[in-house]
Amino acid sequence: MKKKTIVIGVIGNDVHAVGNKIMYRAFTDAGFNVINLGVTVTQEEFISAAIESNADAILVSSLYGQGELDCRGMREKCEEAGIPNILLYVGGNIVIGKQDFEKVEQRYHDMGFDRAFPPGTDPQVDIDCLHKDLKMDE
Amino acid sequence: MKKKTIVIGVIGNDVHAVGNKIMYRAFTDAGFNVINLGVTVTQEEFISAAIESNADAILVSSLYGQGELDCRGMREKCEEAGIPNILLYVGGNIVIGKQDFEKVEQRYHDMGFDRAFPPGTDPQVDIDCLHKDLKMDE
Amino acid sequence: MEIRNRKLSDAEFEAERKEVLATWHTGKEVDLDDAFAYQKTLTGDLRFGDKLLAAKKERRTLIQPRAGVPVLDEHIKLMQYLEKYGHVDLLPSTIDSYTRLNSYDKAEEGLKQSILEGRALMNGFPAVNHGVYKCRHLVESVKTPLQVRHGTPDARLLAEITYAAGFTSYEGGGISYNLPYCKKIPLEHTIKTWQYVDRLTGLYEENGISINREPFGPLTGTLVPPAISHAVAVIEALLAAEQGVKNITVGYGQCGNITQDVAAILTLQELTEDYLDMFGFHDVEVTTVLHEWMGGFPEDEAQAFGVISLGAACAGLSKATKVIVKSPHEAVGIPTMEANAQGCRCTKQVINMLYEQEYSSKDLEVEKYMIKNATRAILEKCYELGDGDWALGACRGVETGALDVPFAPCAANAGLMLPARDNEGAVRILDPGNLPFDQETKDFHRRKMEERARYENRPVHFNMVVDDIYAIGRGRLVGRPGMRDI
Amino acid sequence: MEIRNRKLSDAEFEAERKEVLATWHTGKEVDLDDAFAYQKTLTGDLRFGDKLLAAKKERRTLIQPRAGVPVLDEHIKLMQYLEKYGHVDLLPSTIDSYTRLNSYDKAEEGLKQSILEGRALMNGFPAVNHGVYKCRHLVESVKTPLQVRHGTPDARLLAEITYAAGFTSYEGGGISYNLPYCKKIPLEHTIKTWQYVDRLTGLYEENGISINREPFGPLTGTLVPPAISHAVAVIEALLAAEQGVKNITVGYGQCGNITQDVAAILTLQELTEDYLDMFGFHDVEVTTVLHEWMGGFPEDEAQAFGVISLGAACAGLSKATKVIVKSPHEAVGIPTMEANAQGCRCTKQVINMLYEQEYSSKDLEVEKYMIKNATRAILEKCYELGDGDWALGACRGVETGALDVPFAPCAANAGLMLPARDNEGAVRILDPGNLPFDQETKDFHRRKMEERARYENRPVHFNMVVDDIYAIGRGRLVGRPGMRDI
Ligand code: B12
Ligand code: B12
Repeated sequence: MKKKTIVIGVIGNDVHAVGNKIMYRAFTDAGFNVINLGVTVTQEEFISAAIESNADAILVSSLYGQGELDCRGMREKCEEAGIPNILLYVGGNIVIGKQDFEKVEQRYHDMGFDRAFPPGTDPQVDIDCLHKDLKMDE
Repeated sequence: MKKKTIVIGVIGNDVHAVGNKIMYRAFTDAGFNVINLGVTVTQEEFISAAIESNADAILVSSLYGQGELDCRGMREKCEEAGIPNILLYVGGNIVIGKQDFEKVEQRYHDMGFDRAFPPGTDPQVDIDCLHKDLKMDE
Repeated sequence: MEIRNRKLSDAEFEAERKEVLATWHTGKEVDLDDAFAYQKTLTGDLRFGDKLLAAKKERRTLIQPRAGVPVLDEHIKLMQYLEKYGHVDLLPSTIDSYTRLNSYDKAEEGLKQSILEGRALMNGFPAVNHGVYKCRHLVESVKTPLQVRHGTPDARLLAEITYAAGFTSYEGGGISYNLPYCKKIPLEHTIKTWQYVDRLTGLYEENGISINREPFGPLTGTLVPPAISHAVAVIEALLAAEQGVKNITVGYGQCGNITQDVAAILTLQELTEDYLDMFGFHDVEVTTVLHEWMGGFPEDEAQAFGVISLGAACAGLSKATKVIVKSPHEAVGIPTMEANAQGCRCTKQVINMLYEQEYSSKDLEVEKYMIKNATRAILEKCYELGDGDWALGACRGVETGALDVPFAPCAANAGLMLPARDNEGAVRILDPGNLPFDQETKDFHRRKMEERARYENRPVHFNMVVDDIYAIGRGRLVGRPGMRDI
Repeated sequence: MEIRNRKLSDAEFEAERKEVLATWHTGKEVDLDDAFAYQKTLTGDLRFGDKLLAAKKERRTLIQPRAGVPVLDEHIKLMQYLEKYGHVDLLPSTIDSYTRLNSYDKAEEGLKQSILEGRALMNGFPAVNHGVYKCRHLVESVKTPLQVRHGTPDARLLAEITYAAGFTSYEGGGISYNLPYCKKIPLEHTIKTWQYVDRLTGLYEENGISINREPFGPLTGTLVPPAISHAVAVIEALLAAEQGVKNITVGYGQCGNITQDVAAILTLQELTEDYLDMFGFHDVEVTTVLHEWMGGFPEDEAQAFGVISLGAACAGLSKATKVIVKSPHEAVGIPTMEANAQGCRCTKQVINMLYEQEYSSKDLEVEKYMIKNATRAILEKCYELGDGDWALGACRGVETGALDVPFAPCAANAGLMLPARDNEGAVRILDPGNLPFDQETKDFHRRKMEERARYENRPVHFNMVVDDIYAIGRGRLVGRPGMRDI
């Protein structure tokens, strides 16, 4: 099976680097081809990296709480850039404060994200979801 | 002014002695004539002590949670014993668990207690109430 | 009553047993052979004592809450919740206060009322009223060993029933469940009823079934200096061993000064082992328990978590074999199962984070020395007063105030000594009363109290005691003059 | 860019100042004479530095939360709530992440959106956008001194505005607000902008107004060995002093091993004073701050309280001058004001209960010695690399990995060294990279790691690091192989 390619990074003015470094390792260990853009990544940088690498998915991290502002319009930008159906995940501490996660998830779905993950999600969970969504085990 | 007499003690099978010892000291220091029955006091013991000493008030402590069971019928017993109007206070941890105190207070009022006090009430508060209810400052 | 520390003969025990089992109708459900057979089905991690010994070996601290509600199904729910969400290692069943004073009829009524009103009206689980079979149902509903936790001067029937039901540990003792827990019962009497409990435990032991016994360490939970609770623990361990008990957990309630608390747990283990050895009990296994702060708690839950954590830290740093956990509801009332589990998780986090760490304070040796000296002084005096008999000695010790528990409600207790904190927050003796201390010990305590008095610019006085009683509830350790909340 | 550690001349400063004030329209609101006059109305306990010095004298630990919301009225409400229900001694105003990267236009938009949607969409208080007068309104709404807490590589305008508004303390520094807080900004650049902030502080100082400065101690908050954060703290203190700063608080983030944490606070105070003295700054007042655990937290609030309490305990035992408080919401999101105040009350309870207590571990001296040795090694190497210039030395040190911050996002950081916990949970160096340690230090760390490897029966390896990063969030200190939650 061909290696799947994913783009990861931390969006906006967010500098939380630890989770990103660990995700890079976990996904690499799990057999993905990982393009890691590190921290403070713009929507545009995510999208160009995905196009350049012909990626199967973009995994956006947002830890610092301003993710909602930073992620608005990302799906539309993907459409404009010609990758309308690319798999879009978001995870971390993606809103300000302790909120009911179902509502948070809904907000991100409405923004066009395929999945949103609650704080502290174990990389294994992300990997399982990728396997499912990218039909890797079929 | 004549010294007011109060009866204090811990009702039922309750052995919490520390608050009782401190109350004895606080009320004595505050100028009351205090009859201290100590712990594990029955309703009957409270009432006979009050009659014997011609007391102005009975202060029932209950800490261990079973106060509701132990205090039922106390006002009626006072009536039967011929001290129907004696001032009846109850304080301590007078119900099982953390409950809305307004409801707890109501339950004790319904049982005929003039006042019920929430956990950890400072003796100064009790003293102030006694002054008011026994019209000591008039 | 003539009390002596000697093993009950089979005949004595049998005679007494008949009476005991007749005191409430569920006594009929106890059959010893059936009980032994049932207990033998419980092995390994289902046995309290085994789990403790394994933990001791690994220098791990197990956690155990207090918890008990009247209605059986609710109690089972509570136990299962604590297993699942409290991550507890050991389970309790805290007995209600009517049962504790053998008012089984009142307990029956309370149980009925609780079912009727759909809310708990009693402060614990009336195991005697439930009887052997219902208690077995409880035992079978959990995967964690259960201990009876109570405060019962005469706990003979309760022991018969719960042992037969598969409980593998039993708290209490003739002194520690008298002085803090009743008003007028003579000490001879409770020591005697507890000889029965210990003999029963010994009988199980002789039949290959080890049941853990735990003297109640904290006593009144209020400024009890370690030497006093240690002396009680050692005597109760000796009395239990005499009746054939082989697995004993001695306890201590956190006082608040870390060095003193760590020293207390370390010396408690040492002293108990020393004395057991000295009196020929070479095969008794000793473990320790630290109780998180047993005095008045702060009402605020966040502050309560702070107190809980410091208690957990002392347990973790001293490598106590287990820690009895408090909940953030402590000041207000019996905790909900959620609050109870919160106390457990907070404790577990702290214990885990300190598992790898040791406390090696330079002052530890001084503190240990002082505790050992003072404990030995009390023990020796009691032994002497008892003409070489620990049971008699305990009675005479208490009577004369050689063994004196502060703030105890019991008339038997002399109540002559007064404790208070020193300037570092350690619990010292403000007034020794009749405690049989040597000059060195007396001077030490006096010096410590004077240090505080100088600092606070007030005389050594009972006011310090009152302030100290309120202090932790108001957000600090030492009750300084004029203190406000937090 | 040529960076040198020398005091900015008035002319340089003036020229730069014009540019700075022009970067956002609220810059116009700053008038230095008016600012001095305003600051002079704030005296005694309204001044951050004075309150710290008083606490240091009494060996008391002050408590301070992090907190900031975008909308002014909400922010004032938050501050007043923390005063009243958090019993805080010092107030923060945590700045949002757009302002931190000087995106004032984005901050304006976020502020607007937050008002529109009636909920905070930014993670802090955009002080620049609010401007001088609105910030003065904030200052006047509370009785507690305020500090700007942020993470801003170029914090010049923010300083101008908040100083003029009556803030009396300012967090950050050219290294500590670069490496953990940005990706591509060169270190020379941030050191330069922070020289400006320090010069501004010095100017206030010369006009009789003392503003406290606090280098950010915890850096990435993730397994940072004390020697590394200490080296940064000392260099930033020296750079600040050069510009005329006179009141400095150096910081450290709790690592989890009590002995190491206490040793870290003690040596931080000593080393900073030593170096300031050595370089001729005899009149700079140094205080310390311990940050409660800065890495990944457990999601469960009860467990979080345990972590918070242990942090508070280290602050209390080491007599740090202040402690920065975490909340039980830490793992999930910015705390509500209620959760924030809970963290404060829990912390205060622990701090108070330890006020009277000292930590005098026998291992403390070893730990202090190792920290001091390692810190000095890094400092000496930087000084040498900078040919006797601390600013240049810091840049070259970071470039070569002589000063290397683990897990830092910044490209300037070498990222060659790897930290991990030893078998007692202290943070050690697993791979020193280019850290300029002598053989003794290297051997010490290596030995410690091998001890752990033996115990865990696995090689010294990056897996340990990953396990350690997760450990506290999962209920323990050391990341053992195969660990489960709690
Ligand atoms: C360490 C830390 C810092 C360090 C970061 C150092 C660095 N450069 O990396 C420092 C101290 C510098 C810092 C700064 C700030 N922080 Co911070 N920080 C943390 C903390 C304590 C731990 C983060 C961490 O490293 N965790 C360990 C790693 C392994 O886990 P992780 O990051 O969660 O990532 C894992 C999972 O979430 C998941 N995951 C992550 N992304 C994605 C994406 C996808 C698609 C999927 C499937 C999974 C996934 O997999 C990762 C690996 O297991 C968290 C709180 C917490 N979690 O306990 C706060 C936290 C993230 N920080 C926060 C804030 C607000 C800030 C600041 C604004 C300062 C402030 N107000 O206090 C600044 C922001 C600066 C900026 N511009 O970004 C908030 C965010 C609030 C919110 N969302 O409501 C948090 C939650 C703390 C809080 N409760 O207030 N922080
Ligand atoms: C110390 C203590 C003990 C000691 C008591 C030693 C002794 N003999 O005195 C020991 C360890 C033996 C003990 C035993 C038990 N305890 Co207890 N104990 C406490 C504790 C921690 C402190 C009590 C105390 O001394 N406070 C200090 C004194 C100064 O304050 P105070 O007693 O509250 O009294 C003051 C005020 O309340 C007020 N006040 C008191 N009475 C009155 C009356 C009036 C009219 C007024 C106006 C004011 C007033 O003035 C007093 C002086 O300031 C409390 C919890 C807490 N408060 O933190 C639990 C607590 C009272 N105990 C409790 C329980 C359940 C028990 C046990 C059943 C064991 C168990 N299940 O864990 C047994 C009961 C034994 C029995 N038969 O009574 C519960 C009661 C639960 C409830 N009401 O829902 C509490 C609240 C703990 C809890 N949250 O579970 N306990």
